[in-house]
Amino acid sequence: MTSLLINALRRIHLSLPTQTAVKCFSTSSYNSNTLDITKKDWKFPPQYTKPREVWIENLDSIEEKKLGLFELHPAVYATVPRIDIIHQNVIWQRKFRWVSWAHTKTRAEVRGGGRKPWPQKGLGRARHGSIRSPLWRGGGIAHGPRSGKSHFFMLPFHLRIHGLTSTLSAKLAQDDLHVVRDLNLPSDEPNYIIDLIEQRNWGPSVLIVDDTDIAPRNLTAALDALPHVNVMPVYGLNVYSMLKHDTLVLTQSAAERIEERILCHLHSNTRKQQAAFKLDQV
Amino acid sequence: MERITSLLKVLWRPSTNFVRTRYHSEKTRIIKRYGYEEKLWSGGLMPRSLGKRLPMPEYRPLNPWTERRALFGQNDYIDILGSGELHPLRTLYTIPSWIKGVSGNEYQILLRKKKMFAKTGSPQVRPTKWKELEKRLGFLYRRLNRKTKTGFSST
Amino acid sequence: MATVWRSQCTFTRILSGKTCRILNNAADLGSKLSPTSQSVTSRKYSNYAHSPLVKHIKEQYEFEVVKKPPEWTYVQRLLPFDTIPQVTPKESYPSGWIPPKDEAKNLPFFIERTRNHELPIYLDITFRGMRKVSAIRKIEGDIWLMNDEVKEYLKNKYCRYVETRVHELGGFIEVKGDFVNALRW
Amino acid sequence: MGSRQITEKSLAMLRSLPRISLANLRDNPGAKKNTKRGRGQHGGDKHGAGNKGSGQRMNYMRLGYETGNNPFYLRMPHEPYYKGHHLRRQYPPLSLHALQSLIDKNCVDVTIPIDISTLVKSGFYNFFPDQKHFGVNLTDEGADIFAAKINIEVQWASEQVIAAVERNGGVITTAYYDPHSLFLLKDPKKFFQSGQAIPRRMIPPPDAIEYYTSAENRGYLADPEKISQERLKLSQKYGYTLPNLENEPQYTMLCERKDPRQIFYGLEPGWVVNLKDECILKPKDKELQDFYAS
Repeated sequence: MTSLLINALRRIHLSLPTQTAVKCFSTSSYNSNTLDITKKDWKFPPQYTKPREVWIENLDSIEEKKLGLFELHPAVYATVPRIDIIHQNVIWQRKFRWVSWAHTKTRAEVRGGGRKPWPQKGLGRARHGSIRSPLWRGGGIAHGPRSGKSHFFMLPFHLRIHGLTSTLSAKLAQDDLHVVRDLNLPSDEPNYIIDLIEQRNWGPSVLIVDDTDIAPRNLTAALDALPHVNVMPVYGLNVYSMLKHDTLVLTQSAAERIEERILCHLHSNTRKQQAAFKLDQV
Repeated sequence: MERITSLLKVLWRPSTNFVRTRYHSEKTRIIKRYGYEEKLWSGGLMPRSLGKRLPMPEYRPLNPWTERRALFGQNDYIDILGSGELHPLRTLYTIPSWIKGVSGNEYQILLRKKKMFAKTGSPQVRPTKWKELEKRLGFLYRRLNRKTKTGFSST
Repeated sequence: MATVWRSQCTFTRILSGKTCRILNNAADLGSKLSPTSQSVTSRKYSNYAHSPLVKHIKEQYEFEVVKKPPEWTYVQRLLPFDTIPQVTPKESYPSGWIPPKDEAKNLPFFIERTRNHELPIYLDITFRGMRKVSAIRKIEGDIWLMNDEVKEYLKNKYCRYVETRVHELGGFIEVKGDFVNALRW
Repeated sequence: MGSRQITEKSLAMLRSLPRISLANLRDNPGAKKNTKRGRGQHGGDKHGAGNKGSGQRMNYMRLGYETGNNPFYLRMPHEPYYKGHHLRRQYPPLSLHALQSLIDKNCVDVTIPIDISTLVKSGFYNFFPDQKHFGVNLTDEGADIFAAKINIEVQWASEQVIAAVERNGGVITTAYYDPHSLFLLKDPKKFFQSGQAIPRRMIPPPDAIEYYTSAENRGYLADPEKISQERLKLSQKYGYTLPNLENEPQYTMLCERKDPRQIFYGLEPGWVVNLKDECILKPKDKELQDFYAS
């Protein structure tokens, strides 16, 4: 059964490159003189897996135009997509900032209750020592939540890098990662962005990542009215946001920057980052 | 003889024995506690209030795209994707410093809180809270010392 | 009265100069003390009371600022590597380190080197040495074929069956037993 | 693209699966184990502590405590074999084989003099000056295969190691650093960023002076004449021909030594290094110069 499924998947996959090839041919015949194909030479060239090629798209018209071809490093954009590691990363992102402020008062903190309500013996009533005992209505809570409970922990450094590369690879494999030349828009109308997303079938929510902190004015003005389309700098990128948004749009420089940062960490001595977390050393 | 039997057949009717049978479906509800109004509803699945609508909360779906939720998790990988000098913990501006990045049980967290608040005006400004903090710390100190399983105990 | 006066004297002395001296005791930090009152070259006084007071503190020492001096190469060699340096091909490696072969990339499976240019083959000892598991990590390509070959190789070498465990997504094979030296073929 | 390639296969499978999102993300099945709820007779109401008595109400005594008796582990008189071990200087080892592999992998540059900061920079060696670590002990493991001509400065070296380095035409020196200097050598970048002036190196403590002044150990305070005599003596003892240092092309590199008061090669005490503007501040004041020269 499993092998059948895998065979079927393989057949689907085999049929895919041909489609893209046809598409590629048609586009390159249209504007073959403007298409630029970048072959990159990396500081750490890919060893075994072939580099991934993506189209560089545009944002200055609603129709999609292919401006060029761009290579992405397989160590960052085509690693094994470990769903469990992505899951661990999301759990970490949720938990490490989570402080639970739920609070209950114990019998010692509820006001009053110092006096014995009635004598121990002779009344035929149950024995009680305090009107604030957990058995009483209006009494203290036993084993209740106490305020200021932290759920903090640090995920190991390389697991977090693996989470980023896994998510980027999954996004690229599922056709949810697009590379654009720049973020210049012709107008600051929100409808323009909505039409563009609709036309390109990018799914409603889009995360745009740029290399710089400052986004063009047209883009920010248009996105003010669209809560589900967001812009982030490269250093703000994270696994949770990538999964929350349907499509990830990187500028060319952002894609290069992510690649450079992660490759640098994969090929340098990270003893300091791997050391156990100490609160006074961060 | 034959005549008698035929006569008997004509005249004799078999006597019907009336046995009083009472089936469950024929039972009527015996009126007990006349004048008592039963508070529990036995008429259907859900309790219905007479004429009045039960208070039902208005359906208010959560907006998953408020600014806080849309940008949740931003800068969590700043030590990897940024210049490497800032730890993600340093970007959690909203969490009070005495609990930021701390992991431990209630006693450890409260001890740290007390240490950090002792130098401020907190003991003078909020004496009751301070007293309760110290009371709780004392209680936890005794309880942990008595109840923590040390590993030498069999259970 | 006299004692009070004496203690006051001491107090003012501490405030006026000695604190500065104590703080700047690590004279290496470029302490700013005037030559008339307090010499940087530390002189030891037998008694605290005998040490002189600090009168005037010099604000700034004269420094010669040299931009990009010839000594800057000595500073550069002290700074840490950005990334671990690549290995330049040499004619021999006396330490026994084997450089990765280029033709290995055309095989059906491939083991990537670690960042330190070593083979990712490890031995995991648990339960006080009772369980030994050797692991080959960073495998790309056909991991099942590699598993068969590893089993075959170890079976021929040790004349016994070895158990292996393949993690396909993680890209590693674990072999039960200590075979680290054998696996580095 | 082979069908059995791990990466390609998993990415191809993902293509036809629904989009990974926060809604459908989950861990490996069986990865998370919930804490057990108490079952059976007591249903967790006794919290696993048994019924009544010591199990519920007490912690057991510390190991070895005999309720007031003189405990067994204290009955015998103390024999302090390792008395004062926490005060002794320690030298975490690095073998010659490890050093050779670092040189082979370009982590250590042999064209410049090697000291402990070079070894730490290579990423393979680490030590902690606050834990009484006083530098590197170069051990003789791999002395036979060692084949690099280096100018190395270590804190402790045996005779075999000295012979192995000198056989290849190299130079070895043993030098003492006080813990404060070792902190600087361990992370020079952090020190330069702090904007402090480079301090002087302290002289060795009385019990180490003998080691560092003896020519057999190639101490940095030893007489150079005696050291060259000892070099010759060692070569005759181990039976190798000592290369003539003057004829070497790397003569200047091999002769480079630190001043006994100097911590970094080429940088004198009293200088302030500014990494941002890439400049060095050298003191001109007579008084400071006197201080740092002493």
